[in-house]
Amino acid sequence: MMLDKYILLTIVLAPLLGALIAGFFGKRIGRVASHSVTITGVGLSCALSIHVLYQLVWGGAESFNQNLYTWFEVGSTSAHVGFLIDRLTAMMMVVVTFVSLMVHVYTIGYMAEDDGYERFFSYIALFTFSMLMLVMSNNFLQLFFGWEAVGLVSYLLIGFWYKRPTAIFANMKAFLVNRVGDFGFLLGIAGVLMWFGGSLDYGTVFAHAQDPSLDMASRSVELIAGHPWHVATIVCICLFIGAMGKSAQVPLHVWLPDSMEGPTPISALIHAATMVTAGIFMVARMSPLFELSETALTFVLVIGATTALFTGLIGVVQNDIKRVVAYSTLSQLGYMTVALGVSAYSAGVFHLMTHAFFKALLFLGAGSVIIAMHHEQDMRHMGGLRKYMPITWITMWIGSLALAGAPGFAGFFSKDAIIEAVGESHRLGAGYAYFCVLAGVFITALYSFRLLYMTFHGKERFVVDKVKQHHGHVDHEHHAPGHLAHAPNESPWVVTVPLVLLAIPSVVVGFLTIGPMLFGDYFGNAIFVREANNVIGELGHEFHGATAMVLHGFTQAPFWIALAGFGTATWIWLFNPSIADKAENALRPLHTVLANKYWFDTIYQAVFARGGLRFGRGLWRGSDAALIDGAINGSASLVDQLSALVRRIQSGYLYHYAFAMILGLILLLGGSWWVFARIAA
Amino acid sequence: MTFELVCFYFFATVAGIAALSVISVKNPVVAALCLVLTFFSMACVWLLAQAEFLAVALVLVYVGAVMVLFLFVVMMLDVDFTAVREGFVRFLPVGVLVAVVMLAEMLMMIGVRTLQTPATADPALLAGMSNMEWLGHTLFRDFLLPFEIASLILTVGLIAAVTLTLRKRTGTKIQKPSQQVRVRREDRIRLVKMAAVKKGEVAP
Amino acid sequence: MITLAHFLSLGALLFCIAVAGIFINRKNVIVLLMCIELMLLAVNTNFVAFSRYLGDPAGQVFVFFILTVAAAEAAIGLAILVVLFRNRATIDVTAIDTLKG
Amino acid sequence: MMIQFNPADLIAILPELVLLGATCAILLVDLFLKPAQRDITHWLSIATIALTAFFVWRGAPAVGEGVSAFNGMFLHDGISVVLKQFILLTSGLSLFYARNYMRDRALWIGELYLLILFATLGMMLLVSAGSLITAYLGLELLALSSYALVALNRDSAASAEAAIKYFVLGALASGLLLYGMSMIYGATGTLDLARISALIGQVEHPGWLAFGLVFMVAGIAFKMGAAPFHMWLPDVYHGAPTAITVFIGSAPKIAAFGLAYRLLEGALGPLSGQWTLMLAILAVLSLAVGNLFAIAQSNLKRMLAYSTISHVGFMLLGFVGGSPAGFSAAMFYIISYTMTATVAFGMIALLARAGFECEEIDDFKGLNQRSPWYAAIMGISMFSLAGVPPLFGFFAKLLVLKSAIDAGFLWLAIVAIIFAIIGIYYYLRVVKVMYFDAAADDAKIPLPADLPLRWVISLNGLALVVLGIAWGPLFDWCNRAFGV
Amino acid sequence: MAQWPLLSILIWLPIVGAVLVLALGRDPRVARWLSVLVALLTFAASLPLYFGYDAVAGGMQFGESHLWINGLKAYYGLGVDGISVALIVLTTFTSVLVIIGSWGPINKRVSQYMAAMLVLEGMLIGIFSATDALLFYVFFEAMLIPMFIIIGVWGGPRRVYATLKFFIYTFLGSIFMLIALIYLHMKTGEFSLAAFAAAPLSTTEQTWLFFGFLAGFAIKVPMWPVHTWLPDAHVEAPTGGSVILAAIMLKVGGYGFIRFSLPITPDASQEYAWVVIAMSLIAVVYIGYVALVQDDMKKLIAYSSVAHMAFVTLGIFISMALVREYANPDAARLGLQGAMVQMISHGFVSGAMFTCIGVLYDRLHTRMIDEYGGVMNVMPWFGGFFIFFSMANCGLPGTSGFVGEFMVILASFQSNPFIALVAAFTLIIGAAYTLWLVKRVIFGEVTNPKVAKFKDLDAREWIVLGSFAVAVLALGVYPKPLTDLMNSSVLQIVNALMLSKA
Repeated sequence: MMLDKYILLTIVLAPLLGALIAGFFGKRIGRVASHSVTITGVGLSCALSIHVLYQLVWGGAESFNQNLYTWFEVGSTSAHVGFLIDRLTAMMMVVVTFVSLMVHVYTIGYMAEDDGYERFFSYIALFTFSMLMLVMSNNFLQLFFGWEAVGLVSYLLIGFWYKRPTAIFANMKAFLVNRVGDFGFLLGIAGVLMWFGGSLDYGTVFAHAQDPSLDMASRSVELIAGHPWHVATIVCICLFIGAMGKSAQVPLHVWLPDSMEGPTPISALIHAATMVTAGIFMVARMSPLFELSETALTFVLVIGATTALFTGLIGVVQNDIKRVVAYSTLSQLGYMTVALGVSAYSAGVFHLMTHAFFKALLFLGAGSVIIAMHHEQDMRHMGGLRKYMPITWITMWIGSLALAGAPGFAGFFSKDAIIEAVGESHRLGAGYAYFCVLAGVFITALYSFRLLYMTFHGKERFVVDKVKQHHGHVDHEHHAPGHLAHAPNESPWVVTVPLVLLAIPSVVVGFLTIGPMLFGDYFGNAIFVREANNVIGELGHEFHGATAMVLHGFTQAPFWIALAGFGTATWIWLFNPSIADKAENALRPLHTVLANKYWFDTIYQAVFARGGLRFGRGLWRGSDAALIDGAINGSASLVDQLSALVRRIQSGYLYHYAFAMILGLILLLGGSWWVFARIAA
Repeated sequence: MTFELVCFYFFATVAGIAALSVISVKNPVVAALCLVLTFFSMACVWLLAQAEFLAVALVLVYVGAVMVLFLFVVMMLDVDFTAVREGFVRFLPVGVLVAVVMLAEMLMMIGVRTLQTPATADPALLAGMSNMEWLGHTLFRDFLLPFEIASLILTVGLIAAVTLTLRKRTGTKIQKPSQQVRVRREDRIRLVKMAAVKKGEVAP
Repeated sequence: MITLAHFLSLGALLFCIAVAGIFINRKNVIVLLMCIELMLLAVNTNFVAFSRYLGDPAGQVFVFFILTVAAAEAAIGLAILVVLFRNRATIDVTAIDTLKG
Repeated sequence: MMIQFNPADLIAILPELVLLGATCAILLVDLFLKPAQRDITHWLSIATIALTAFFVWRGAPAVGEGVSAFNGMFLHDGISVVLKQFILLTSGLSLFYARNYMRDRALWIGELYLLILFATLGMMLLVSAGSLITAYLGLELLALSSYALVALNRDSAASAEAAIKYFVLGALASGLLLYGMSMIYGATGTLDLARISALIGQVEHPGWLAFGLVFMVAGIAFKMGAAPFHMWLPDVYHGAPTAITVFIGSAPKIAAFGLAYRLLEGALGPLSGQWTLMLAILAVLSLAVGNLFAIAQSNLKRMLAYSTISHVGFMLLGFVGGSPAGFSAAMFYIISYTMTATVAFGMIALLARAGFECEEIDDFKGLNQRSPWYAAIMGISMFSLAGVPPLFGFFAKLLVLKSAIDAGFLWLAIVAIIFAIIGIYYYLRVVKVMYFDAAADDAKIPLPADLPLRWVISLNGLALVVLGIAWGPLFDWCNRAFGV
Repeated sequence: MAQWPLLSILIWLPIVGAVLVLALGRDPRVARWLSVLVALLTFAASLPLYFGYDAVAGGMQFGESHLWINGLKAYYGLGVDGISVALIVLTTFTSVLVIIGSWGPINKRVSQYMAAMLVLEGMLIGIFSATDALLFYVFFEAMLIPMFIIIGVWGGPRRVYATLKFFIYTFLGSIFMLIALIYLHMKTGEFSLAAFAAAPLSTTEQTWLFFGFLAGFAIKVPMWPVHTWLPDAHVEAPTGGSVILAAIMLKVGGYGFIRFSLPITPDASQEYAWVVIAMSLIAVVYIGYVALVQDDMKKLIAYSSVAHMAFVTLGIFISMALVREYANPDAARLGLQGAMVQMISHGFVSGAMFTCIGVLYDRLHTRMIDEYGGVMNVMPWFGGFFIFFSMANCGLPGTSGFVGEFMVILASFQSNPFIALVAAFTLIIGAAYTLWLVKRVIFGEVTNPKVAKFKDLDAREWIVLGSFAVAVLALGVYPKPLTDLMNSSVLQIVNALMLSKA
C-alpha cells in the first residue's frame, strides 16, 4: 500500500497556507481568524502526520519515495522536490506537528498582548512548513531548502521584537553562525554530488554508498597532492559542520543562548524541540554515509561530547530562566550528537523525540512563568511560585525529571540508551565521550533542579507594587527588576493545556516506544548501521523490555550520578541558598570561565566581527580606494597634469612653431637618411 | 676653374652673404635691400644656368614689384625699429646649429660629393629656340590649366588684399552735400514724450 | 665647370639660411616674410638647375608659377600684416602670442 | 607646333568651370548689391555649390575608368568625385553656418563667399591634380583664400594674429613642399604624378627621392595638421571667426587627404615602405599631441582644433596601411570627421550672438535646458568624434584601425585606442556641461539662429546617426573609388 | 510568428517609442504613460520569444540576417538561443518595472529620462540578440550613451565623477575588445560570431584575443580588480539607472564571456581560466568584506553585485576547466547553467534591492545607513519586502538567489573542492553584510524623527516590488523552465568547448 501523495502534500501545504493567510491578511482578518487559520492548518497537518505514522507502523504502508516535481535538470544532474516518508520521517513529522500545534495553542495566551500577534502565527506556521519540508525531503537539495528556511524563520522569530537591540543582534548572530554551518553543509552536498553517484537523491546516494563493489569507505582523493583523504570523511565532516551550526554544537553553539531573545513559544518550538534537532535528524538520515567514515564519526563524537558537558556547565551559572533551559538544550543536543558519534543513530533520534516533548514542555513552562512574572526572566527575582501557578509547577517538575533522566520518564530511556551505547562503543574518543556524558548527567540534574528550586520553591524574591497596578502590565518595563504590578497567577488554559498535553508524552513516550524504536525494527532501513558499529544491537541483547530497563536503571551509574546532582541542587538551592554565593566565590576562576561562556562570544566578536570589519575597511580604504581608484584617478590626474604641462609647448610664438616644424623635418630627414643608408648598404 | 665657375662662386657668395644679412640686420629696410641684392645675385646665377627668361622675370617681379611692396609696407607701418633685439644672441646658437645640421643632412641626401653631372648643351638651343620660346611653348601647350589657375590665384590675391586693407573708415568727417541737402526735420530732432515721474518712483 | 651640385648646394644653403631666419628672428614679421621669399628662391634655384640639367622646360615653367604665386602670396601676406599692425600697433613676433596653450 | 587642346578636356573639368563661372558672376553681382541684399549672394553661392555638385555627379566617370585631361594635369576619377562631393557638401554647410554669425558681426560681405568659393575651387583642383604643378597651384589657391578668410575680421586682433601665423607657417610649409617637389622633379625629370610613379624604379639618385619625400611629407603634414607640423592649427582655429573655422576645419581636411593621396600614393606609391613609416610616426605624435593638449583646453574651438589633430592621427592609420583598402578607410575617416566637425563648429556658430562668441566650453552649460534638440545634436557630434557607436565616427575609427591592423601595425592601433580613451574624456566634458550642469542666467535668451541654419545643422547632426547606422553605401562608394 | 522579424521589433520598438516619448512627452504625464505603454508592449512582444523558442531543438532561432556593410561582410544578423531569450525577457520585464518605478522620483525632464531608458532597453535587447560581432559591439558601446546621460543628469552630487569614470572605464575595456574583433575579422573576413567560432586560431592568437575580450567583459561584469567604477556609478545613479545597471547591464559582461571568450578562444580560455577563476574568488571574499563596511546602502548593494557577478564568471570559467581538464561536461553544463541562472536571478534581486533603496531614498533623500533605523515600525510591508530581497541576496533557498550559487558551487566543487570552498564563503559573508544592513535599516527603534513620518509603500511601489518578489520566488521555487530553456544551448556550447581550435 502506498501513502497518498496528496495527504503528504496537505501536511506540508496546510501550514504554509495558514502562514500566507495570516501573514498577508492578518491585519485585515484579525487575531482570531489568524490564529484559527494557522492552528487549523497545523492541526490538520498533525492529524494527517499521525495518520501517516499509523499507516506506516500499523497500516503496513511502504515507505514513500517520490518526486513531486523537478527543480532543475542539467545534464545528468537533476534536482527535485519530493518526499521520502519512512518511519524516521513519520516520527519526525509527528513530533514537529504535535509540538508545533501545542505551541500554536500556547501562543494564543502567550502573545495575547503583543502587537505582532498575527505575524507571529504566520511565522510559526511558516516554520512548521519549512521544518516539514526538511524532514520529508527525499533529496539533499530540498533538505538544504528546509534547512535554510527554518533558519530564516528562526531569524525572523528571534528578531520578532525587532525594536530590541539585543533581539536584532541575536537574530543576526544566529543566522550568521548557522550560515557557517551551512557553508560546510553545502560543500558536503557538493561532495555528495561529486563522489556519490552524481545524484542528489537520498536513494541513489545511499545505494551508491552501500554498494560494496564501489567500496566507498576506502575511496580517497588527493585534494592536496600527496595527501589522500577519504571522500566519505570529507563529505561527512562537511555535512556535520552543517549539523553543528543548526544543532548548535561547539564551537558553533553561540547563537542558541542568544536566540532566547525571541518569544518563548519560539524557544520551545524552534530552539528546543524541532529546528535545532534538524542536525541530529540529518546525520541519522545520512547514516549510510557516516557509516563509511570512522574519522567523521569520531569527530562527531568528540564534538558532541564536548558540547554535552561544557555547555551544560554554563547552564549552572545562568540566572535567566530561559537561558538555563537553553544551555540545557545545548547539552542535550550534545547527547544526541554523541549518540550519532557512536553509530547509535536510533538512540540519538529517540532522544531527539523525547527531548522534543520535555524540552518544549520546559520552555513553555518557563514561558508560563514569564507571563506570570510579567516578562521578568531573572530567576533571582522569582521563588515560591508554586503556589501561584500549580499546573506550571507540576508540569515543570515532570519536564525536569524527564530531562534529568529519572527512571521511568521519557528522558531516562533515551539518555540511558545513549550512555550505554557510548559505554559499549570502541570508537576512538568513546572514553572521553563516556566521561562527558556521565558528568553531564550530574550537571543536568544540577541545573534542572536549580531552576525548579529558584523558580518555584524557596521564598518569594519579588515585590508586588500595588501602587502601580493601574498601569496594567503592558508597560512592565517600567518596573524595576523584581517588582511586579500585581501578583503572579496561573496562566490561562491555552497556556496550561499544552503544558499538560506535553507533560503526558514527557512521561510515557519513552516507556512506550523504546522497545520498537531502539531495539525493535521500527526504523527498518531508514537508519543504516554497519555491523561492526552496531552498539545498539549489542545493547539489544541486554534489553528485556522497558519495565526491566527502568528497574535496571536504578542500579546504574547514571541514576546515582543524577541523584547526586539532584541532591546537590536540593542542598544548595532549596535549603542553603547562601552556599551558592559562597561556592561562587570559592570557585571564582571556574565561575568566571562559565559566566563568560568560555569567552567564545568575546573571541568571535573580536576576531570575526570586529576583525572582519577592520579587514573590510582595510580592503576598502587601502585597496579599493587607495590602490585601485588611486591608480585610476592618479592616471587621470597624471594625464591632466601632463596636459597642463605640455600645453605650454604651444607657446604662441611663431618661431617656436616654425622651430617645431623644422625640428620635425630634421628628424624625418635624419631618419629617412638613416633608413636610406641602410638600404643602400 | 672656368670663368663660369668663378662667376658662379662670386654671385653665390654675394647671394649667401646678402641672405645672411637679411636675417641678421636690425633694420628691416636694410634687410629688404639685402634681399634685393640676393635676388639680383641669384638672377645672375640663373643666367649661368641659361634661364634667361626667369632671371629677368625674377628681377622684374621681385625686385620691381614684390620688394617695392615690402618696402612700402615697412615704411607705412612705421614700426619702432629701435626696439632691442632681445633673444637674438641667445637663440642664435640654436638657430645656427639647426641650420647647419639641416644643411648637412640636405647635402648628404643630395649626395653633393659624388654628384658631378656635367651640364649638357642648352636644351633650348638644341631645340632651336630661344629660352623664352622654349618656355612659352611648354607653358601654353602642356601647362595650360596651371596657367589658368595661376590667374585665379592672382585674382584671389587681389580680392584678398583689397578686402583686408581697404576699409571705409568710420569716424572720418567727410561732407556729403547731397545728404545735407536732402535732410529733413525728423532727421535732426526727435521729440519724445516723457512722464514727469517714472512709474513706480515716488515723487520727492 | 658648374655642376648640378653647385646649384643644389647653393639652393640648400639659401634654404637653410631662410629656415634659420624664420626661427631666430624675433624682431618683426616682415623679415619672416622675407625669409619665405628667400626660401622660395632656393626652391626656384633647384628647379632651374634641374630643368637645365635635365633639359626639360617643365622645371622652369614651375618656377614661373612659383614666382606668380609668390607675388600673390606676398600681397596677401603684407595685407595681413597691415591688418595685424592696425589691431596691435606692433609686428613684433614676440608680441603676437595671445593665442597659445 | 600646334597647341594641343582637346575639347573633351573641358567636359572633365566642367564642374570646375561651372564653379568658376558662377563665382565670377557672383563677384560681379555682389558689387551691385546693398548690404541688405546680401542674401542674394548667399543663396547664389549655395546654388552654385549645389550646381557644381550636380555636375560632379553627372560627370562622374564609370568605375575604374578615370580619365586624365590637360596632358595629365587633371585627373578625373572616382576618388576625385567622392572627394569633390564632400568638399562641396561641407563647403555648402559652412556657407549655411556662416550667414548668421557673420551678419551679427558686420562681416557679412560678398568677399566671404568669393573667397570660400575660390577656396573650394582650389580644393577641387587639388584633389584632381595629376601633376605636381596642379597640386601646388590648387593648394595655393586654397591656402591664399584661407589666409584671407581667417583675417576677414579685420577688427579682431586674434583674427589677425591667427592669420599671420597661418600665413607664415603656411608659406613655410609651401616652401618645404616645393623643395620636396623640386627634388622629386630632379630625380625623375617629370612633374606628372603618374610618370613619377612609373619612373621611380629607374632613377639615378634614389637619395633625392628620399629627400624629396621627406620634404613633401612635411608639407603635406602641415596641410593636414599632423604633429609636429600642427602648431598653427589650434591658434588659427581659435583666432578665426567661428564661421570661418567651420570652413577651414572641414573641407580643406578632405582636400588635404586628396593632396596626400595624390602625392604619396599617386606619385610616390613605390616608396610607400618609407612613407608609411614616417606617417606612422606622425600618427603617433598627432594622437598624442592632439589628445593630450585638448584635455587642458577651456575654449571649445581650441579643444576641437586639438581634436582635429588627433583625428588626423587616426586618419593616418589608414595611410600606413598603404593599400587601397587603407586609403579607402582613410577617406571614409576624413569624410566622417569633417561631417562631424561641421556640426560641432557649426553649433558654436549657431549659439553665438553678437558680442558673445559662445566658444568657451562653459558657455554650453545647461544647453539641454535651453534647447534639448541642439544639445542632442551637439551631443551626437561629440559622441561621434569620440568614436562611440552607433555614430558615424565610430565606424570611421573601426575602418582605420582595421586597416592599420591589416597592415601589421597592431602596436599603432593599440597606441591609437589608448589615446582615443584619453580623448573620450574631453568630448564627454562637453556633454557633461550641456547635460549635467545648470544653465547660466541667460538660459531664457532664445537661440538666435535662422530657420535654414537650424534645419541644416539638424540634418547634419542626424546624418551622423543615419550614416552611423547605414554607412555601408558610403563605404562601398569609397571602396569603389579606390577599386577595392 | 516565425515570419515576423520579432527580434527587430523588440529592438526597435522601444527605440522608436523613445523618439515618440521625446516628441510627445512635453507633459510629464504623457511621457510616463506613453513610456510604460511602450515598455509593456515590448514586454508583451518578448513573450512570443519565450513561448515560441524551441528549447528542445536549441540553437539560434528567430534568425534575421541582412547584409549591412558589404565592404566588411558585416550583417545585421539577429538570432537568439536559450541564453539570449532568458536575458531578453529579463530585460523587457525589468524595463517595465524600472519605468513604472521612475514615475515618482523623476520629476525633471521626464520625457528625456523615459526615452533614455527605452533606448537603453532596445540596445540591451540588441546586444543579447546580435549574431554579428560588429552589431553586437555597436549595441554594446552605444548603450553607454543613454546610461551616461541617465547617471549624469538625474544622478547624485558626485555624478560627474561617477559617470565619467563609468563611461571611460567601460570604454577602455571594450575598445580592446574591438581590436580583438578587428583581428578576427582579418582572419575570417567577416564579423559573424559563427565564423569567429569556427576560425582556427593559434594558441598565441587566442591568448591575445582572450585578453582583449577579458578587458572588455571583465570591466563590464565588473570583476575584481576593475570593479571600482560600479559602486560609484550606482551611488550616483538615480534608482532606475541603478536597477538597469545592476539588473541588466552587468549581464552583458557575462553574456559576452559566453558568446565570445568561450567559443572563439577556447584554448586560451582553458589556459587562463585560472586567472578568471582567481579573480572571481578574490572578488567573492574581498568584495564581501568591502561590502561589509559600507555606510552607503547603494554602495553596499553595488559591492554585493560585484560579489554576485563573480559567481557568474566563476561558473563560466569553471565550466571551461571542467570540460577540458576534468572531462566532465555534465558538471560544466551545471556551471554554465548556474552562471546563467545567477545572472537572471541577480537581475531580479539586485533590481529589487536597488528599488528598495530608491523607495527609502525618495522619502529621506539620503542613502546613508545610519540615518535610518527602525523602518519596519513605520513601513511594515516595505520591511517585509526588504527582508525578503535581502534573503534572496544572501542566497536563501527558495529564492532565485540560491539557485545559481548552488549550481556554481556544485560545479566548481567538481573541478576543485577548494574553489568551491572559497566560493561558498559567500554564504557567510554575503549574509553578514546583507543582514547587517537589514539590522541597521529595517530593525531597531526609530531614531530619526523623519523616519517616523514615513508612509508605507504606495500602489506603484507595491507593483514594482511585488513583481520583483514574484519573479524572485518563482525562479527560486521552480527554476526548471529557465534551465530547460537554456539547456540545449548550454549543451551546444559545452560540446563546442571540447574541441580545440589551435
